This record gives sequence, C-alpha cells and structure tokens, in this order.
Amino acid sequence: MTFWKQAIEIARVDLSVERRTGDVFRIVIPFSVIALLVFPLALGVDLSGISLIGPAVYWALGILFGMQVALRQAAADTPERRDLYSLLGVDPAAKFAGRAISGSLLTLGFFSALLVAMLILYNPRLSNGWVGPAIASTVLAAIGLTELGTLAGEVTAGLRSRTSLASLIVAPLAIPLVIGGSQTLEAITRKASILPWILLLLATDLALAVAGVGLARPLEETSR
Amino acid sequence: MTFWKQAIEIARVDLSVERRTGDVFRIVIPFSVIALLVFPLALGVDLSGISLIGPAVYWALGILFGMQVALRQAAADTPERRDLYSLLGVDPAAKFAGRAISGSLLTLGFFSALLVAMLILYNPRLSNGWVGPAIASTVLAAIGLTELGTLAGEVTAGLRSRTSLASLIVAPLAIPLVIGGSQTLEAITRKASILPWILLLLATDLALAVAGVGLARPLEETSR
Amino acid sequence: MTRTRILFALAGIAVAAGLWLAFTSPTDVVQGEFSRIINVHVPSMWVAFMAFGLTAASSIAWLLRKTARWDRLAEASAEVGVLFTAVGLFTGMAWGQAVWGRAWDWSDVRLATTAVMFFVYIGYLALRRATPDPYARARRSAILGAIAVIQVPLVYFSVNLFRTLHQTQSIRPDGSTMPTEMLIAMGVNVIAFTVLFAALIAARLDVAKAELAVAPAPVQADQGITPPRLSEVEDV
Amino acid sequence: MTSLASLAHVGVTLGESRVLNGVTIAVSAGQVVGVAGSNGSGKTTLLRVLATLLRPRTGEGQVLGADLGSNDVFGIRSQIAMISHVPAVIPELTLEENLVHAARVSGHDMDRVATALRVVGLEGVMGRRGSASSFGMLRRAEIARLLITRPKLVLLDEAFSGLDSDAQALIDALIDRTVNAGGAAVVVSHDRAQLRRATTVFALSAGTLEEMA
Amino acid sequence: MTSLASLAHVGVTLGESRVLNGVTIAVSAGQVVGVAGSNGSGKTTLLRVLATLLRPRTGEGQVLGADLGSNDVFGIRSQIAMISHVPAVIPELTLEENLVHAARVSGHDMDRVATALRVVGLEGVMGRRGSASSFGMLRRAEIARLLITRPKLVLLDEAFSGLDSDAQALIDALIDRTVNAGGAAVVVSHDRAQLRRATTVFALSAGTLEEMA
Ligand code: HEM
Ligand SMILES: Nc1ncnc2c1ncn2[C@@H]1O[C@H](COP(=O)(O)OP(=O)(O)OP(=O)(O)O)[C@@H](O)[C@H]1O
Ligand SMILES: Nc1ncnc2c1ncn2[C@@H]1O[C@H](COP(=O)(O)OP(=O)(O)OP(=O)(O)O)[C@@H](O)[C@H]1O
Ligand SMILES: [Mg+2]
Ligand SMILES: [Mg+2]
Repeated sequence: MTFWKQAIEIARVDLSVERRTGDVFRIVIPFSVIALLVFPLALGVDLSGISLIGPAVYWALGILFGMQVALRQAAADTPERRDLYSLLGVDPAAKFAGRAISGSLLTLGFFSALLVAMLILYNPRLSNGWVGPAIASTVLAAIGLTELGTLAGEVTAGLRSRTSLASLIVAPLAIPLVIGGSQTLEAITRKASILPWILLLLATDLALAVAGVGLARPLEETSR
Repeated sequence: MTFWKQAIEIARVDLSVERRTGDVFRIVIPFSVIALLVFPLALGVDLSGISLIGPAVYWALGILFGMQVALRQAAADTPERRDLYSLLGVDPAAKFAGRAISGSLLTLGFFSALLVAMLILYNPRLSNGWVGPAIASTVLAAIGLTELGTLAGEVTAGLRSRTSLASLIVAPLAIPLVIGGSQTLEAITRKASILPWILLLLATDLALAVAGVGLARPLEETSR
Repeated sequence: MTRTRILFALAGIAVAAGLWLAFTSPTDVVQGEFSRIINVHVPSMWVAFMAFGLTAASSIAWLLRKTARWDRLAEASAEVGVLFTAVGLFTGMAWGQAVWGRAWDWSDVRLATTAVMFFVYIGYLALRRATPDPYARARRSAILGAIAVIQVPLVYFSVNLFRTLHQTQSIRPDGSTMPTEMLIAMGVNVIAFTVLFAALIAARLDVAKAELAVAPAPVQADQGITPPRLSEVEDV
Repeated sequence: MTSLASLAHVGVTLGESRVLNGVTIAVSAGQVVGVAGSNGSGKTTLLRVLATLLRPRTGEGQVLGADLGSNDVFGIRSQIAMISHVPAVIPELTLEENLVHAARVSGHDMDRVATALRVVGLEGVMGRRGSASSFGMLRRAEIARLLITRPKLVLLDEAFSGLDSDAQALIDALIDRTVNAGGAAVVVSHDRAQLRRATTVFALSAGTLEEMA
Repeated sequence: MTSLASLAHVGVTLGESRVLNGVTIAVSAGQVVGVAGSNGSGKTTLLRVLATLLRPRTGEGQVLGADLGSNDVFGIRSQIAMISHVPAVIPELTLEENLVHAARVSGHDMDRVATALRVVGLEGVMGRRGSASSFGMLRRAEIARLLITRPKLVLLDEAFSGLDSDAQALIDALIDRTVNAGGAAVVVSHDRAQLRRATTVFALSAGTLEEMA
C-alpha cells in the first residue's frame, strides 16, 4: 500500500502548490476562452453553423490547451526536487500515478471551465442525454491527456527546448483522445452507440497508465 | 540609446538560446502541422466546411503560441535573474522591449510556418489580393500577441506571491487582436476596406507597447 | 561494409524482380493502370510499420541491456521508417489524385493517422537531436520509441473504426479479396522492400559507427580550471 | 566493520567531460569520510554516484548492498540522504508542510516533525513558506528532514555553508547520531576545519581519489 | 570621506514579519563593513535594501546619491553589485557568453571578459554551459562579472561559500580593488575569519544593527 500512499500524498501536495500559484487559473483558462471566441469571429457572424462546430472546437482547444496544464506540472519538477523524491524512496511509478491524479483533476477543472464557456458562447444544439457521455468522455480524455503530458514531460526533462518539444510529442499521441472525445458527442447526435468511443478512450488511458508505470524507473533517470 | 542597445542585446540572447534548441525549425513547424491536423479530426468525418474554418484555426493557434510565451516568461524569469538584470542597470522597459522583440520574431516564424501549412492542408477559399493584408495583419497580430504574452508573464511573475486577479485582465486584451486579424481577411472577401481593422491592430499594439513600457518599473518592483 | 554491399545487391535484384512483376501483372478493372501503384504504396507502409516496430523492440532492448548497439539500431530503424512513410504518403497522394480526384481528404481517418504517425517519428528524431549527451539521448529516445509504436495499430485499424474512402484491409484471416496474380506481385514487392529495408539499416549503422570513431575523446573535466591569477586582477 | 558503500575503478562522463576516472573508495559503518578538492574536480559528482543518482559509466560499485548497475538501488535509496549546494525545499509550502510531506512520502512517523523542528530551532517559524525563508533557515529545515528520516548513509556537500555558528553544531550532531547508529557519513568541504571529524580524508583531482595525510 | 550609502531608522516588513526594525548605518568610500548575525536575522534583506532592490517601508536612506524612495535608484543601480547565496547565471549560456551578455547589457568593454576569465581561473572551461558547471565554477564566474563591471558598491552575501581555498583569495582581491578605487564593500559572513578585512563589524539581531567590538 506504500504505492498509493505515496501517490496520493504527491497528488495532494501538487494540488496545494497549484492552488497557491494558480497559473492554470490565471493564464491557461483565460487564454483558452479567448481562443473559443476566435471561431465565431473568424467565421463571421452570419454563419449559422456556429452552434454545430461547438463540440468540435471544444475538443480541439481542450486538447491543445489542456496539454499545457499537464506540461506545466512537469516543468515544476526541478532537478533538486527530483533528487529529493528519489532519496526519500519515492517509487517513480507512484510519482507518476500521483502526478497523473493531480494533473487530471487540474485538467478536468480546465475542461469544465472551457465547457461552460463553450455552452455559453456557442449555444450548441445537443441531443438529449448528452450530459452523461460528455462528462464521461471529458473525464477519460483529461486523464489520458495528463498521463501523456506527464510522460512527455519526463522524457524531455532537463532539455532546453522542453516545452515545445514536449508539445510536439504529446500532440500527435493525443489524437486517439481527440477522436474518442469528439466522436462520442457525434455518436449521440447520430443516435449511434457511444460504446466504441468510450472504449477507445478507456483503452488509451489504460495503455498510457501501463506505459507510465512500467517505464517510470527508466524515465526517472532520464534527467540525469 | 542605451535603451535600444539593452533591448537588442536581450533579444539577441533570447534568440540565441532558442536557436540552439532548434526550436522553430525542428520542433515548432511539425507541431503547427499537427495542431492543424487535430482540428479536422475533432470536427469529425462529415464536415465539408474544412476550408471555411482555416483562418479561425490559424488565429486560435496563434493565441496558443502567445500563451506559451506568457508561460515561458513567467517560468524563466527567476528572482535571481531579475535581480541580476536590475543590478546590471538594465532598464525594465528595455527588458520588456527586448523580450517583445525576440518573442515577436519567434511568433512570426511560427505564424509563417502555420500559414503555409494551413494553406496546403486546408486549401481555404481566399479572395484575390489576400496576400498583402494577410501578411500585414499577421505581423501586427504577432507583435501584439507577444507583447500581451510578455505582459501576462510579467504580471504573473510579479504578483505570484499575492493573490491577485490582475493577470486575468490581461488575456481579454487579445480580443481586439483577434478581431482585427480575422476581420481583415473577412473584409477582403466582402470587398470592404481593411483599413479600420489594420488600424485597430496598430492601435492595440501601440497601447500594449505603452502599457508594457510604462508598467515595467512598477511591475519590476512588485515582484519583490 | 561487405554485409551492407551484399544486402544492397540482393535488394537491387529483388526490387528489379518486383518492378517487373508490377508492370506485367493484371490491373484492377476499375482503376486501370493506376492500380499498379499498390506495389509501392502498400510495401512501403508495411515496411514502415515494421521499422517502427523494430525501433520499439530495440528501444525496449536498450532499456533492459543499456548497450549502445540497441540505441543505434533504434535510431537507424526510425530514420528508415520515416523515409518509407514518406514514400507511402507520397505514392498514396499521387494515387488519390488519380482515382479520387484529390491528393488529400480530410474526411479520411487513415490519411490523417498516417500523417500523424509520420510526425510522431519526426518528433522522435527531433528529441534525439535535442539531447547532446549520448547516454541521456539513448535513454530518452528509448522511452519515446517504446511509447510511439502505439501509433502503428492506430493507423492499421483506422479503416475499420471509421467510414473511410480508403480501402480496408484486403488481406485478412478469412481470405484475400485480391486476384492471385496481383497478390503474387505485391508479395514479391513486400519481400523486395524488406530486403531494401535491411540494406538501408545496415548502411545507417555503418555511418553511426563511423561517427562514433571520429567523435572527440572526452577531456578531463577539471583540466581547464586553474588557481586564480591574483596578480592580473588590475588588468581587467 | 560492514561495508556500506564501495566503488571500484568508477568512471563518469558528463557531456564531453570525463569527470571521474577510476575512483576506488570504501565506506564502512561508523566511518566519516572527508573529501576535499578544488572547484570542478568532481566532488558533487562523486556524492551523486554514492547516492545512486548517477550510474557509473565504467567500473563497479555497491551501496547498502545494492549493485549500482542494477535496479536494486530503488529499494535502498530511502536509506541515503544528501544535502546539496542548494537546499531542496518546495518553495510554495511552509517549512512544516515540507517536513510533513517528506515524512509522509517516506513512510516515517509524523510525530517526529515537531521534535525535529524544535531541535533545529525553527519551531517558531515553521509556518513560513520556503520562499519566505532565509537560506540558513532552509538549510536547517534540511537537517530536520535528515533527523526525521534517519538515513544510514549521509552525504554532505558543503552542508556547513549558510549555517550560523550555533547551527553548525547540528551537522556534527547529525554525523554523530548517524555513526553511532551504525551508519556512515561522507563529508565534502573546502574547509579543513570542517573535516575534523573525518576518520579518513581523500583529495579528489584529475578524476581520481588519493588519501591525504 | 564621501558617504556611499546610508540608512536611517530603516524598517522593512515582508509578508507578516518585520525583518528590519530601525536600522541605521553609514558606508563611506574606502570602507569594508562586516555584518554578522544568526540565521534569519535579516542580513540578506539588509543587503537587498542597500542594493536598492527592496524599498524601506519606514525610515530613509540614500545609496550613491539616490534617495531610496525615489526613482533615481534606477540610474545608479549599475554601480552596485551583489553576490547572493545562489549564483545568478543563465544556465543555457556558456560561462563566457554569460559574461559577454553582462558586459554588453551594462555597457562595458567586452575585451575585459577574456582577462576576467583568466583571472578567476576559468579560461580553460569558458565554453562550458552554466548548467554543466559546478557550484564553485559559477561562483567564480560571478566574481569575473564583478571584475568586469567594476561596481562602486560591492555587496557580498556569504560569497566565500563554495569557493576552494585558492579561489577565496579572489574575494579579498575584489574587495581590495573596489576599496582602492574609492568604492566600498559590505560583507556578510558567519565566519569571523572571513570578516578580517572589515573596518567595522556590525551584528544584526532583532532587526537592529549593533557595532561589535
Ligand atoms: C495520402 C493518401 C494515402 C495514405 C496516407 C495511405 C495510407 C495507407 C497505409 C498506412 C496503408 C497500410 C495499412 C494496411 O495495410 O492496412 C495503406 C494500404 C493500402 N492503401 Fe493506402 N493510403 C493513401 C491512399 C490510397 C489510395 C488513393 C488508394 C487506392 C484507391 C489506396 C489503397 C490502398 C490499399 C489497397 C492498401 C492495402 C490494404 C490491404 O490490402 O491491407 N491508398 N494505405
Ligand atoms: N517574503 C517574505 N515573507 C515573510 N518573511 C520573509 C520573507 N522573506 C524573508 N522573510 C523573513 O525575513 C527574515 C530575514 O531573512 P534574510 O534572508 O534576510 O535572513 P539572513 O540574515 O540572510 O539569514 P541567513 O543567515 O539564513 O541567510 C527571515 O526570518 C525570513 O523568514
Ligand atoms: N552536464 C555536464 N556536462 C559537462 N560537464 C559537466 C556536467 N556536469 C558537470 N560537469 C563538469 O564536471 C566537473 C565536476 O563537477 P562537480 O559539480 O562534481 O564539481 P565539484 O567538485 O563539486 O566542484 P565545486 O567545488 O565547484 O562544487 C566540473 O568540471 C563540471 O564542469
Ligand atoms: Mg560541488
Ligand atoms: Mg541570507
């Protein structure tokens, strides 16, 4: 049970640190909401299709900006702190799990803010019963995105070009998440089954979790 | 003339740090292509309007880049480095100018790559004579977005220890930039005058420059 | 060196045979002469898949063994894989232009996922360039190499997941949907491309070894650090 | 005497510089090993190898029974502690929260936190954030962390620096306690006086260790 | 003797803690002022006030002719230099590039960089990145920076720490040169021996300064 104890303790501390600095709240959310505004503006007011593309824009921006939330966490991991955790006997896999937990919660917070903004700005026509699937797919996508961000952050730890390189690595690997997320809402509209998409998200999350936990030890050494 | 000497030296060092990492060519360009790929995937299979949303996606990604500038600023400007610059007699306003110059050049590089990729991948329907205005509005918007990012970064770094919502106010300043940028292309399509939009961009750039230079000293002090 | 030459000679013979079959085998009824592109398009993609699989396998081997050979193999394989992906993309786009009337189509997930796979491995190569220390580079890229391979099944199964323009697999456990002659031509080409792949890898490994030989020898870290020269303080 | 750590012909290369070049050393229980050497000679690197944070490129070694090349190191790391040039403290957390975090994550009793804070003289300011603490306060907080986790192998990289003369006695107390409990300490310092507790003193130069008189 | 810096009844509050509480001090040309005090007593804070990086909440002061409350401080800052607990170096740049950058930005002759690197003994490793340098190498690079910019008021916050015994002489040389050129130095240290050059030594405690015997 040390594993979960360590993971939860790390997640707890990460969240309390973020609560005190608040970059997600101060920078990522406002900028992403502005990005949401761009579409109606650039498409021209007369375009009636604005309410149609709402969900798609939500997913695209959510993934691109949400990535930054996960990557920020990785950036806070200075070499001194990595050494400290190692010598405190923290299992790298537990650290990965803890990071994934706290990052997922933050990313979820970000997605919620974005979702509300999207609903207000785009007033999309959604079929009945969209709430459950939307929440489920958002949660799963947030988890996957965070896992990816944490992994990419570790791989690029200590590199100067870190943020951009990590973005480059995360963005393509995030494609299954985008597909799964956006197709879930699509499927409801078309009254098709959402199961395959939810399963795709779930499978991606699990694969990333396995990769993260399995590769945690070699990853831990990458920055050295 | 010390002002410009300092500003240019700071820009030079910023750029040489970036150049070493090979960011723009090896990383940012592939990233922009992938980001462009994310949108169509999120939009799903049916949307035929891909060529319509090209410009909107273009501007949304521009904002993303501006935000990255902000986050990077906030992270790279450690207290030690701020003190160092102060005691080297660097005028805070010159520092802002230098950061804005290097950032604008990077953002412009990003926008150029993005524009080319967008044109190839999205094949948007553009009216004749779009090139000049597109370049003009891109340059102006790139400058504005970078100024904004730099300002947001300074405000966040400066006010980190305080609980302040000041940085939340910065992001909305992107709205005039985005309106100006997207409406310039709109205007050509409608064969309307692009002048008001170019002027809007110019005015915003100037206002941000004045704010950045004027607020540099007080901001520099609040960080302590 | 000789190994590389022999492999290239074999690849030359095999590719020549493949091309001959490609131009003599019967064509598709609907697509006409254009269907011959299949003999380059499909083997390229399959070899690319194999290359990325090999990158993943050697990455894992590096993580287990930490010997530089596996790292060099992973790199060589990724580079060659990117090359073949490019060939596959290019032939696909040419084919699309001929039979669909356009080179690229957004509504097709196979196309998008293939492009993404291409960029994932561009990212892998970028990560390698960004890391100067050889050991750190090996470790970092091994991890990415092991993760990035999930892109391969995504590309492969994308046709089944979505309604696409692009063809679904024509070779399946339950039998093939292609005429036998076409199948034979393609089979020979797959073999030829595989031999070519092996030859390219061998050549890339030779280059890597040559680079290693000219790499500067490390210098003792504290060699350039001297006691201060106090007498010269006034000269500054 | 049981051997707690030993390196045999260890070489370390970072980037293009060869930092350690055939280092052989043995640290047994109860020993205090001093290491001296000029700037950039590789003292910090040596400590990082002993801390299992850096794997030797050549040569062999074992620390607390774990082979340095193997994955066993993950199991014994919690019994090693290092104080580095720059204190490792999470700046957004208070000093107390930092110690509680360290105790929780390493599975130690949280009751020790209050006592440790009192011992290092930070009881009255334990609510101050890391970012609002002076350098010496952070150093003391690190010592408190070592008192809580009771490592077997203590690695001190100029740990005296930044501590006022009263607080420097804490380092001696820490060393004593570790040694008495059957552990060992490796102490790096430029000041011979601070190496006075050392049972053996080595000088590091050109990547190799040599015993000093 | 011209006064280079003077504080009168200066008080500083950071967060909820009153750090300085009526500090009065005068530093004149040619003087070396030593400051001692226990951890957390406010020595670093005092140096930051003298560096014009922190404005006093109460009281008055002037440094190099600029009133601490006014905007004149921006004009005289380039004549002040401080060495802090943690070396300030841009990690992505090489040691040489760091110094060139500092020289350029402060309008000094770039020719001095090579000489300064030679003086501090880093000529052979000037191409090494900040991130690939040892703590003491960064300290030496900082001293080189001060040699290049020739400040009138030098503030040293435990600047000896991390330097090997040869390099510690650099600090003395730096102080001598500053003083001989009509400047002054304020030296903070926990080690009385390192304050030997001080013409006056103050002890800081409970937020006030007191001259020591
Ligand atoms: C840029 C455009 C294209 C891309 C990126 C692309 C990508 C791929 C990939 C990755 C594969 C290998 C996966 C597999 O074997 O299932 C493949 C196979 C194949 N492609 Fe394409 N392709 C493109 C255009 C086309 C076009 C225009 C055609 C023909 C109309 C075509 C016909 C085929 C066929 C028949 C296979 C073999 C499927 C099988 O037998 O399993 N492709 N393509
Ligand atoms: N931002 C802040 N908020 C609250 N208190 C602070 C802040 N910054 C510093 N302090 C407090 O001010 C006091 C003086 O700090 P300072 O760094 O000046 O001490 P110092 O004398 O240099 O100590 P040391 O010998 O440890 O370096 C400390 O008690 C510290 O906790
Ligand atoms: N990543 C790296 N790349 C290249 N060289 C490096 C790297 N890291 C450290 N070095 C070099 O290794 C040598 C040893 O560094 P180390 O920090 O161990 O020295 P040290 O003995 O602790 O010195 P100090 O007394 O200054 O603390 C230095 O010369 C340094 O420049
Ligand atoms: Mg050291
Ligand atoms: Mg201090």
